[in-house]
Amino acid sequence: MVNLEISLAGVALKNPIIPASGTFGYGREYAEAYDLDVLGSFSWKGTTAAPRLGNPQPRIAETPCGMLNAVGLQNPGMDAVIETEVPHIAEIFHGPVIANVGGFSLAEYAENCRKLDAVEQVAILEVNISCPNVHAGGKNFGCDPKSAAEVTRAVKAVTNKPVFMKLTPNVTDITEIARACEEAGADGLCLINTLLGMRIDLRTRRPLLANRTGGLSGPAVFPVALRMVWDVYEAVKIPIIGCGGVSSAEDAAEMMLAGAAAVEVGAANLKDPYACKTIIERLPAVCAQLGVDTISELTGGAHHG
Amino acid sequence: MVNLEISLAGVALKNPIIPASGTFGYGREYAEAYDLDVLGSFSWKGTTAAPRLGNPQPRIAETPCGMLNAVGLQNPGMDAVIETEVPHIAEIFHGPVIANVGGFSLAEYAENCRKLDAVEQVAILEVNISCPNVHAGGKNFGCDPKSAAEVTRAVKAVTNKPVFMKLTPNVTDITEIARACEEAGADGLCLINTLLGMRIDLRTRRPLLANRTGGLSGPAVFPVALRMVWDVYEAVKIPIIGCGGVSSAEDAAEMMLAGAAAVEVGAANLKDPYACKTIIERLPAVCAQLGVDTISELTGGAHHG
Amino acid sequence: MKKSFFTLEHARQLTEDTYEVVLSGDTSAITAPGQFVNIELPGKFLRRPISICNWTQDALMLLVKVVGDGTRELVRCVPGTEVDVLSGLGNGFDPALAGRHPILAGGGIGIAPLYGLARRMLEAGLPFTVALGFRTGKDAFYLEEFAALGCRLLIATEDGSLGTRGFVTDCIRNVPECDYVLACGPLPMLRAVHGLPQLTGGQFSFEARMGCGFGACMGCTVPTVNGYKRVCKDGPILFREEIVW
Amino acid sequence: MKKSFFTLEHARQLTEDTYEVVLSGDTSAITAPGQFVNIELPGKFLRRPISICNWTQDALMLLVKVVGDGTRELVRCVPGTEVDVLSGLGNGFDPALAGRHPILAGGGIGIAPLYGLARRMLEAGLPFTVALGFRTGKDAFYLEEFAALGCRLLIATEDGSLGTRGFVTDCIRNVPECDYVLACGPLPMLRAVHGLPQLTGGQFSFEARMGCGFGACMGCTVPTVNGYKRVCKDGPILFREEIVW
Ligand SMILES: Cc1cc2nc3c(=O)[nH]c(=O)nc-3n(C[C@H](O)[C@H](O)[C@H](O)COP(=O)(O)OP(=O)(O)OC[C@H]3O[C@@H](n4cnc5c(N)ncnc54)[C@H](O)[C@@H]3O)c2cc1C
Ligand SMILES: Cc1cc2nc3c(=O)[nH]c(=O)nc-3n(C[C@H](O)[C@H](O)[C@H](O)COP(=O)(O)OP(=O)(O)OC[C@H]3O[C@@H](n4cnc5c(N)ncnc54)[C@H](O)[C@@H]3O)c2cc1C
Ligand SMILES: Cc1cc2nc3c(=O)[nH]c(=O)nc-3n(C[C@H](O)[C@H](O)[C@H](O)COP(=O)(O)O)c2cc1C
Ligand SMILES: Cc1cc2nc3c(=O)[nH]c(=O)nc-3n(C[C@H](O)[C@H](O)[C@H](O)COP(=O)(O)O)c2cc1C
Ligand code: FES
Ligand code: FES
Repeated sequence: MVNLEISLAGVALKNPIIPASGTFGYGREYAEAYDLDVLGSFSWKGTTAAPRLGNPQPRIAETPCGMLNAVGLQNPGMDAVIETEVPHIAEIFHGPVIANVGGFSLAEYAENCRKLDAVEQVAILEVNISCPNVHAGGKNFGCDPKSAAEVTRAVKAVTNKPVFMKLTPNVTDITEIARACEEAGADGLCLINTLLGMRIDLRTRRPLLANRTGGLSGPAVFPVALRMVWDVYEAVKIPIIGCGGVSSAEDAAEMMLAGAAAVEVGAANLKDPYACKTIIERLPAVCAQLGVDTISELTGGAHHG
Repeated sequence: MVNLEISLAGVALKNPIIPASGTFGYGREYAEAYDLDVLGSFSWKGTTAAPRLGNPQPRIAETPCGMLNAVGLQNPGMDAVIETEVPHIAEIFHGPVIANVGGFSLAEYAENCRKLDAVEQVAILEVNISCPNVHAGGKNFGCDPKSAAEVTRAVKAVTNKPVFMKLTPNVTDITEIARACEEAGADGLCLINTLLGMRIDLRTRRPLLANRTGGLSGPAVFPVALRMVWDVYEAVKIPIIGCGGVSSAEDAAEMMLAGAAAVEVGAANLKDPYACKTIIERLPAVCAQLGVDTISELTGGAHHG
Repeated sequence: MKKSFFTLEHARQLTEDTYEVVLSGDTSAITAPGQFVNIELPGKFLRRPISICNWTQDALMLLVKVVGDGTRELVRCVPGTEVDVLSGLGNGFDPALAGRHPILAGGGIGIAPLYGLARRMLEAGLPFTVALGFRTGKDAFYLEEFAALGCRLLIATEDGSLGTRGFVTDCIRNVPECDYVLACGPLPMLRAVHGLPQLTGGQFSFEARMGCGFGACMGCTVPTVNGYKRVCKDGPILFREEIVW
Repeated sequence: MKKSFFTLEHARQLTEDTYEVVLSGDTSAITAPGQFVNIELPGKFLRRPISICNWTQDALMLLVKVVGDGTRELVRCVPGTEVDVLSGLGNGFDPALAGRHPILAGGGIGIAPLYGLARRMLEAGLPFTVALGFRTGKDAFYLEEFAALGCRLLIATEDGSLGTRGFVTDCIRNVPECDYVLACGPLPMLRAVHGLPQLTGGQFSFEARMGCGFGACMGCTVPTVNGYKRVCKDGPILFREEIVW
């Protein structure tokens, strides 16, 4: 028997597989397909203080081995989520939930996290300082170590829950941002969010996405994500949730060997709603092949060679 | 009849398709497959002052819709190239050649470019400040606007040939680097070089590449390259050679609509040695579909909508 | 929603770019005409959404217009090819709300879901007229299949080479007693139909670029009078009153 | 080098993980045993290099060991599948330089190119011995094919379940008059064979991860006594004297 349990900044998960924010809504649609209790956790859709309608259509484009999205953080707003979604989640998932939190100012991030501090099911706050699809006038908080640290501190000040900062890959040196978050008190990191990309429609000669650019995700980005997880693992001591292009149990194992304590699966869920379930079912066999009986041993395994 | 001719900083090319540096050697192997004179130009393998053996094996890994390489600028050195390869190129290709120039210091870049100034076949210098696979102690010149400008100035001072700076995508803001090169006198830009990535071998639990990381290229990176070409087109006035993931005539047209005056094709040549020839043959049909009879009209076409 | 493998039985060419594709497999997740399936194709990351034209207990019929690589590959599949399909997606038409003189209005490939809808309405004993629009007579397809239903069938082509010269809207105008529409087709057609003053209500089938097709990604949402709706889950059928252009 | 389509004729299972794959097509670019082909597989970006086991004017025979997705897909292809192949890559063995008592030494899947080599040497009237090594008797394949050539055939298995207990090197040692080797197999085997003091020369076939397979990318270069060489173009066969471990 392979032991799939892991611990993420003190939060015990029955296995390391977590559907990534924005690809799993608040769990409703997948609960129609399978019993969510097989999951280690899930990260809900990035939620902001006010409800957001998101960007105009089209928001989705296909790319080789991947996709672009420019959803633009469409969500019903934090109060509605706490009132309506949280009680519903209680019915469909009984493990610890990761709350992905969006924001446009330090104050908004702090206020969102403060509200979540009292929500029992939410075990981890995942603070998204990396969404490429919202225009807050200027760069992302995640593109600059100082801003990233400021958000971290603002959030840590208002919550007792572990805070994971979600980083963008669209930077020259992700380890610099990672270290800034660690020093500011982050309990963990999640990386990567999407790579900025675009497509042009040859017929109309216009950008395919109404928002012009979108976030690239899916298998295409896996080698980039893996490299960043490796680099950040060497740079910080706090746990990392590895994310980006994972679509099989083998990919998840590779991500853990690079340094991830847990693994988020995003775009793969959209192509195959059963992706996470299938990965979890295959994990014991992959661990056996790799000769480990406790999956957490994989974390960082490729660094000590 | 569609007119495929383009002009690149005053250099006339019979068509916009250029095999990318490092995927075409010095033309020898492809000349065995087809008549290179169908090409607009070709960019030879990144050449440094001293001969370089490159990195240890393995240097190549596969990724979803792409590949990683960590060749590490293996090349016979500038003098040997000028003595041996240039005369041979004269036999197999009669158009203007793009000389891709590597370097580890301002002095080396300048010296390499000075030597090439007298080489008649070389019409354009493509200065690679973006190779992710060489360790010059610290960051790439291409990761910092000041260093990028310094290299540009050093090179411009010693040559009368048009200088194109080849940029790395592994930066927070590529337009900043692009503008710095333009202000320092660059005649054009080439982007993108490869994205930094890695893979781990599950069996050995070690990085697959001996160099650990490698450069990601191929269709997977196309949306990232396209976005950067678009952004840089808005930021500068000098011509752009678009590069990254192009593998069809449609991709080339999309790259031109984003702002590229010419298009380099890299990894696609490795998968299909006839890739560039095939793309060139298909270009007239694609132009006809798009309703243009002069291909250069496509450049930046998606910006004016 | 059900994820299962279907076997391609045949792909039959109907016009220059349009094919009938028949797949066999478990259709138990399909509950209403106007729903769609989302099909995985080798080498494509995203699935391709295609309306259900008709279905039986163990077969699925689609009409596919080749517009790009994915649709081209689908119609080129040889019989026996296994295809991964998410079936029973979307809300579907509700014929029970279709009033007394409904017209089924389709344009181009948009006629696909109307065929299954017409068959279900016949079975339910509901009255209706069918109006189909094509660019030219050469682009028309499925006329015999619709004719064989025995319902009233009107046809319009833009060049007049078949039926009325003009658009589907012209057909509808020619049936003044018709007050309700069940429509599917290109956006300009939907919009024109939506604007017809004679209509008191209608159901309109929309398209959108989709990430998932089952409501999870918010990739396909459009504004409606009742807030944003997901074309894939809350649609693809929207009611006339709620549509925002 | 030639790029052309081959048609898969059959894939026959030989052991748990090893298959014989026969392709028909234009083999005119193949000039020597020990060359390889580079095969495109759907959904894989890089081609897969596979040694030419044997060839006729219009057919190509490969021995393929399934080690990952690409090789798995190749052996699963149904007869009639069209495969995009770059053929006639690499230098190949040169039997003319093989001395008076050459031995063809293969380990595991590395025996593949030796079969074609043996046939060419027979045709040329050159004398030789064949020594094949496998892990166990269960892993052995192509014994009958080699035996049918009528040449002297030695076999070693690590567990002694077939032939000599031990390695190919043990077979070679048992043939003291042998002074030259034509070898293909895993790296440790090549290295052990290379070190045998009885040998005065040899040709060794190497593997490397390849970007192109035709000499353009410098992905596969290895150091030799004569400078860096491309396994794909200057190899895969290297001479004993030039090899650097
Ligand atoms: C609910 C719904 C029902 C549909 N029913 C049918 C049908 O019955 N018959 C039919 O032929 N077509 C139908 N379509 C359109 C069909 O989905 C597209 O033509 C198809 O996805 C194009 O794929 P491609 O690879 O050939 O083209 P490409 O242009 O290469 O596709 C690239 C990407 O864009 C998406 N895309 C392109 N065009 C459309 C479009 N019009 N709508 C949504 N996504 C698009 C593709 O799904 C893919 O992700 C329907 C679309 C929707 C949303
Ligand atoms: C000159 C040469 C001749 C060969 N001849 C044969 C043969 O006759 N029969 C046979 O079964 N195998 C042969 N191989 C090995 C064969 O190429 C690999 O087993 C195969 O590429 C693995 O592909 P995969 O998708 O199954 O495995 P994966 O591990 O999924 O492949 C991933 C990537 O690694 C590369 N790769 C993996 N293993 C090797 C390897 N050992 N050598 C080179 N690249 C590798 C693949 O080409 C691909 O790019 C030869 C290799 C070379 C270089
Ligand atoms: C449609 C879509 C919506 C997303 N929305 C969010 C979001 O709201 N918040 C967030 O932090 N990340 C969001 N992401 C990013 C993913 O959580 C993940 O970081 C990224 O897609 C890379 O993983 P993948 O390659 O497995 O998809 C979204 C991704 C997709 C595809
Ligand atoms: C094997 C290989 C070697 C390369 N060597 C060089 C080089 O020497 N100099 C350089 O500027 N770029 C080099 N590149 C980068 C390519 O020129 C190109 O910028 C990149 O691969 C993106 O294009 P692609 O996706 O079409 O391959 C190399 C790429 C590959 C795949
Ligand atoms: S396509 Fe994902 S919600 Fe509709
Ligand atoms: S694989 Fe490209 S040079 Fe050998």
